Amino acid sequence: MADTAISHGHDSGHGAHVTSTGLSNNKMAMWMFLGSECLLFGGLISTYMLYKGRVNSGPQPDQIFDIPFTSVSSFVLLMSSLTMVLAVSAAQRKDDRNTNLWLTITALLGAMFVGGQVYEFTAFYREGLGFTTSLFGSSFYTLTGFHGVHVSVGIIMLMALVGMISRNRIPGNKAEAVEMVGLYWHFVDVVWIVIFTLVYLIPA
Amino acid sequence: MSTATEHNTSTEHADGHADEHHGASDKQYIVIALILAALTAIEVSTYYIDFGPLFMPTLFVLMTVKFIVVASYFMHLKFDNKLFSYLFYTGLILAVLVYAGALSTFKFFLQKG
Amino acid sequence: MAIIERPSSEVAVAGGATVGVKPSEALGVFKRPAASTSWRDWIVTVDHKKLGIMYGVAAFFFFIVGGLEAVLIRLQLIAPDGKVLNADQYNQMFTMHATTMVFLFVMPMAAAFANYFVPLQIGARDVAFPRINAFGFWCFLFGGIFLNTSWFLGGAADGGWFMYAPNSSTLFSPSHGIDFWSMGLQITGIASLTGAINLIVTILNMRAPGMKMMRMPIFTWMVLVVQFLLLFAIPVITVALFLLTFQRSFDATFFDVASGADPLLWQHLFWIFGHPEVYILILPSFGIVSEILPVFSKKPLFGYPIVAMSGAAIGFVGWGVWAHHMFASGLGPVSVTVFSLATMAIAVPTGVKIVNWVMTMWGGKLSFTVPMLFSIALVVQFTIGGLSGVTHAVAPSDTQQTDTYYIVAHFHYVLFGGAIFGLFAGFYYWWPKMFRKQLSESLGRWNFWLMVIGMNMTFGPMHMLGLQGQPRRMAVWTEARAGEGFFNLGFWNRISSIGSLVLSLGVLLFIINIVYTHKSKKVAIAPLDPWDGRTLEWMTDSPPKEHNFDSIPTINNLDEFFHRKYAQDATTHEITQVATAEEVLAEMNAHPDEHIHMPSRSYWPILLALALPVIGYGLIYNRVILAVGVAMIVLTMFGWAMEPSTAADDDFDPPAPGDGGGHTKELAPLG
Amino acid sequence: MKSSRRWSNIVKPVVAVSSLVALAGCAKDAPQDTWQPAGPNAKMIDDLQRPIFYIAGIVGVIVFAAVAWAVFRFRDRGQAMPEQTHGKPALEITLTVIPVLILIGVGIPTVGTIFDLAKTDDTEMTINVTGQQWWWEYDYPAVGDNAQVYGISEPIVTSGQLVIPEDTKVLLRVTSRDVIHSYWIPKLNGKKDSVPGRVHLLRMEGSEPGIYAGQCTEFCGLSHAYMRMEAVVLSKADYATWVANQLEPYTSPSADNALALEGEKLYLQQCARCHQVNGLLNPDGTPNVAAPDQYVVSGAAPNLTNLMTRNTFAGASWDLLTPECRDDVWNATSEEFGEKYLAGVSEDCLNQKDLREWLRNAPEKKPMYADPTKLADTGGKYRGMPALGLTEDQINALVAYLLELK
Ligand code: HEA
Ligand code: HEA
Ligand code: HEC
Ligand code: CUA
Ligand SMILES: [Cu+2]
Repeated sequence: MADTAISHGHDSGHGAHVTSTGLSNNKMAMWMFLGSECLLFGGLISTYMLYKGRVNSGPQPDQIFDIPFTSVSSFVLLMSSLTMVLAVSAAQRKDDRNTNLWLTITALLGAMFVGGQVYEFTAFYREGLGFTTSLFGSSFYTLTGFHGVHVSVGIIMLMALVGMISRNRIPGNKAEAVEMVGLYWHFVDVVWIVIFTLVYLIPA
Repeated sequence: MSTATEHNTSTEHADGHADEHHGASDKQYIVIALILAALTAIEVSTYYIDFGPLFMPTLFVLMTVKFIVVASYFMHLKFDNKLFSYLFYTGLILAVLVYAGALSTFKFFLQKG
Repeated sequence: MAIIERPSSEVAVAGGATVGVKPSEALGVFKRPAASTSWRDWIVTVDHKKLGIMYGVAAFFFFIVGGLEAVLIRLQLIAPDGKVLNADQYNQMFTMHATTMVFLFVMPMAAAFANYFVPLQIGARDVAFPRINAFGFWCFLFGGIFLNTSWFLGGAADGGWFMYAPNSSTLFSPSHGIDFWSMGLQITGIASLTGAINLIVTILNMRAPGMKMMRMPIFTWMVLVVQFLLLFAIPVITVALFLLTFQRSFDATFFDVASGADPLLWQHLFWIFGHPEVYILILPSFGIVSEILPVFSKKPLFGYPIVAMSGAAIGFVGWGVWAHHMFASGLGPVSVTVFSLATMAIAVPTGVKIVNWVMTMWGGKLSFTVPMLFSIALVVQFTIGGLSGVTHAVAPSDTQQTDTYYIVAHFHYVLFGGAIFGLFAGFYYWWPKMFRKQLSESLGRWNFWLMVIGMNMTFGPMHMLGLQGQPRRMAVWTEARAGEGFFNLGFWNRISSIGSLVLSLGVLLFIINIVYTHKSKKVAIAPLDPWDGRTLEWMTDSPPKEHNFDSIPTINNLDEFFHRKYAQDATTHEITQVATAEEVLAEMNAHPDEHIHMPSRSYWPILLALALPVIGYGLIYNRVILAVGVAMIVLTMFGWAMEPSTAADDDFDPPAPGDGGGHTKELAPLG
Repeated sequence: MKSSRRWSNIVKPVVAVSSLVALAGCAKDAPQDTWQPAGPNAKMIDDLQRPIFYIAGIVGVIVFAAVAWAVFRFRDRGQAMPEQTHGKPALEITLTVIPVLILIGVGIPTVGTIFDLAKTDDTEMTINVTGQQWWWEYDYPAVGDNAQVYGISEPIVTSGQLVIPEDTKVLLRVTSRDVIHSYWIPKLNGKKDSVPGRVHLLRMEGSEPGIYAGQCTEFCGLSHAYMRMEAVVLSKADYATWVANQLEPYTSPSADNALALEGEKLYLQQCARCHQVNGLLNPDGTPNVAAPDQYVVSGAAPNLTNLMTRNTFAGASWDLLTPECRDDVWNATSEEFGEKYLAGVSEDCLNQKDLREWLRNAPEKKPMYADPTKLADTGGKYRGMPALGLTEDQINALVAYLLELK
């Protein structure tokens, strides 16, 4: 995750004019990073799929999931993708004020999602599903926890971006910096689309 | 002279750099978001309504559609250079194939069927 | 973008809008480090060539460590019921031997060459993300050191390099060794992943004008394939290592059979990574010999596009064969069949390479310099290893071979006879480019022959040992199972152990050669183009200036440099030299690019990387240390983000008078 | 030029090595030789691998010859700059197609053999094999043909040596109690991992009475090197004798063997909590059942009921027979083998040295996590047999007692 924060933004600036493909280095790097993340989440999801039914003690998945609640938080995350893309679009119009506005809303929606996840975790924990309770517990918390950490990193990136835009501290292409964070953010959303279906909607 | 080797590859020299503002308009984004919201609503409805044998296929199709819509429009893959799509979908497809292969050795898909 | 490659780049203007950043004001905590010639420059450098050398030195150090571990293994096995090591030490020894060789020697050594030569080969001034490059190096170094400190902190990892669960869980391996192992590899994994992204972007985006993909040197091609393999394989091992760490540090149940876990999950995750990994180890060396064979055959690489594409094909098919390491694991006949056939398929693109190398030599004008010797030896030795690989691919016969010394023979032939010989060929070939002096050819010949003989003595007998039923990873072997006569295990174990000493002597000679070459006054400075090279890295000074090329060449051909030196007579088809390397270089340097900005040095990469082992120790020992590590991460990332990658114009000193660069703006020490 | 001679130097050892590999099939007296099948399953593998090794050898020789020729023929003798050819597609395609054809030829029989080896429907006998750090347990269940055809009317539990009847399709159901091990008797079949939580099927069939060595081949921790095993193939008649002997009810040592009687007492105090001897009674007359304490990982130790009918112990790492007696059994002709094996371990033949060392301090002989000073590391859990601090007198008595367990 450390590399995520690094590869966006700041080794940036002037590439677009001179690269062999005409494409920005940063963007290319981000796309590759996301391609690589597919195998990371793929591994975690597969682990979960293999283990979700293996419950020796503690609750089963379908006994514990609160689909209406998770649907709402999934919806929140989905809508944050909309606000994110509106931020990118504002940034491309060089409209700093709206960029910052949309970025802030995105971060807030993300925070709501993470808050929901924290609530969900504590609720599950109270219902008897600890990290070490069963294979289902370990793999569920690991998968959704990894995703939650990704969202949190995204929120930090969004807020840093807001700060830097308002102080005009972004070296190089501002719209590209926003777009870069946006790519990361959408990816995190897209992963949740998969998790929501495979983990929550399809019972064990 | 080595003419034999002067092939061009698809990644080569895409025309210059595109217009700064690419992608859809804000209005279109909102429409897309509404579509996504509707699809999510159908997904969630499977929890309340019995879809019978269509249950799994519905969910998988919806998941895939949502995924691709977000990637193509919000992430601009549809408007951007194809190379980005190749990079990303290579990872994605590789992940699907490899992990599906691994799971199938656990007779994972048979247990279900 | 990190570096400003073309003369006209403007720092202050980007995306059409003026960016109101004065970089020198935007610094975080530190004043931007200045260039200097002292050791400090190595700490803060972002120069791909310096980093390449640092990768090389550190990796070679680990080679000695891993080699000494191997020698201890062989000493233990020289006689039945060996007493050199006890079982516990022995198990740590082979685990760390393999881990060190694979993750701390071959991979970073390939990274060393890739770092140094890919930008040169494609006519770039640096890699795409120089600070991330530096960060990657420090991750590798600190990860490697972290891993090895386990020796002094209660014992190293003892589960074998593929660390099968559940033997890797705390109950069965209570020392902290495996904690160090999993976190150490996690840290070096960051190096590989960032390096992969960096190099792919570099290769795709930073080629000199006219350098089409199909004009890239084959080494660059192979590096590209390898980086894609890393890009997609590293996250898989990352998942596995996370699961393992969570299991050991937080009592997760992933490999806890009592909870219903399936130990085969680990095997799949490990080998989904592990098999692409073996091609990650070999392809750089394939790239190196594909450069060397043409040079010393005075012919272009036979079937260049096919060699490039077969490399890509190997990379691709390599994803579908991982379970050939699990033929005895109980997959069931259908899966075994699929993976067995897929594995055989890999022999085809690999065979294509062998054929093309032989055909490159065919009809050429061969001179047997040391790099050439190593390259030819690779062709021969790798073929032996590859063919034994095919005998493993036949799943039923693999059930007799797996986990015996026959496998050990296979992978040392491909690894030592393949990967390592390729790297040694690279050392000898590129040494004059990197260090201005050519390694002694006569010492090099001794080096080479001792290594060839030593390697065949060490690993050749292992074929027999394995087929005679000696299993691997045995702290002792017993006379009772040794048999008699010609195939007596005792005899061949002894030969193998003695062979490992011959091999060590060979490696020692390489070190002696380095010392001799650089200490002896008799060894003169190497000429600019000592081997009559064909590719771009020879079309600049030795060692190259910090900005690599005074003017970026325009590429019209595969083997551009060769084409600038030689011309073919239109009627007689005779090839004659039309220019010397010096002349070519002089012509290029006559019109140097103006206003070259090189990326500026930075403290942040090393500081950020330093935080990672701190977190590792924290997870193992103490939550306070952990908190310190996390704080370090946050602060250094902040500092990094606040520092622009290139210092502003006014941070550069005026050009040093009399510096060969003329009006080229060399990077000068700055405040 | 000297270089061509140098080059033949490299080719020679290479050819030598590869032909030696091929020759390895003719070796004698290597107990785990993978090229000397002694049963149909191993034979199936051998029939498959032999031609493949030859093919590999031939391909290798062709490549080496091509390299050698190129090196010899095209070395720099001052010839003109060669033509800068970039390839010959026709040649390339040919040289790609040939390996493809070879591999198809290799692949087809491979697939056939994989499925032949996986056949289980004609099984005649089933044995459960459980790996544990660092020894194997065999459980011959009293079900189906086992009971009806082979007279196993009650389950037989042994360790170390697998005993099977000649020409019988035996199915091993292989699993593990702790980590992954691998079951391998090279002359009878390839290996199969024993994985905790899974049961893997492995066919065994021996065509000739004799004793066949094997070793655990999946790294399983500290004493992996000392986890060996043997398969003993007996003629059907001898097998019946073996089964009958295993099922014989337990008798305490006779009264005139005071030392052994003392040993039985000691055994009940010291050993019976881990080791089972079927039929052994507690002082109060109840049957003794081994029930190791919670600190013993995976909680089982070898069943010692008929210890002296097997001739190795502790993961088949040491002989129960003196070297002479051992050779007598191991080198017996297949006709005589059964009788000699069934004789078991007599007092004269007992390998006192190793057995006593074992009783004195087992973890010193075989590395095990059973050293109390290191127990803290494993949270008090230990594996293997601990050093029990027995006196020499106690050991004398125990040895006398163990000798009675036939
Ligand atoms: C550099 C690393 C490297 C390379 C390149 C390879 C290459 C190959 N490997 Fe190897 N392998 C390892 C490193 C490598 N391997 C390691 C480290 C292990 C052990 C891991 C462990 O257990 O610790 C291992 C283990 C291993 C196994 C598992 C064995 C076991 O544990 O039971 C198998 C099984 O199929 C295998 C097969 C192959 C094959 C088919 C190739 C092929 O790619 C080889 C292809 C090459 C040729 C075939 C020669 C040239 C071709 C021709 C001249 C054409 C004509 C040929 C024919 C028609 C046959 N390897
Ligand atoms: C690139 C990888 C690589 C390399 C280069 C090597 C190199 C060597 N390997 Fe290793 N090896 C592996 C990868 C590698 N190995 C792997 C993956 C395993 C599997 C581990 C497992 O099962 O988990 C393995 C396992 C392995 C085993 C099996 C252990 C077992 O199963 O019990 C053995 C046994 O002989 C061995 C031997 C050697 C030897 C003698 C060398 C020699 O080539 C080393 C030569 C180098 C030197 C000797 C260094 C030079 C030193 C000096 C110059 C200093 C001066 C010297 C002296 C003072 C002596 N290796
Ligand atoms: C705490 C458990 C424990 C106790 C008590 C114990 N043993 Fe053991 N013993 C074992 C285990 C475990 C093994 C298997 C060790 C191995 O081979 O790795 C073993 C192996 C043996 C073997 C070899 C058996 C074979 O079939 O390979 C003999 C003989 C033996 N023990 C005798 C004794 C005697 C006699 C005593 C009492 C004086 C005793 N043991 C007490 C656990 C125990
Ligand atoms: Cu059991 Cu190795
Ligand atoms: Cu492999």
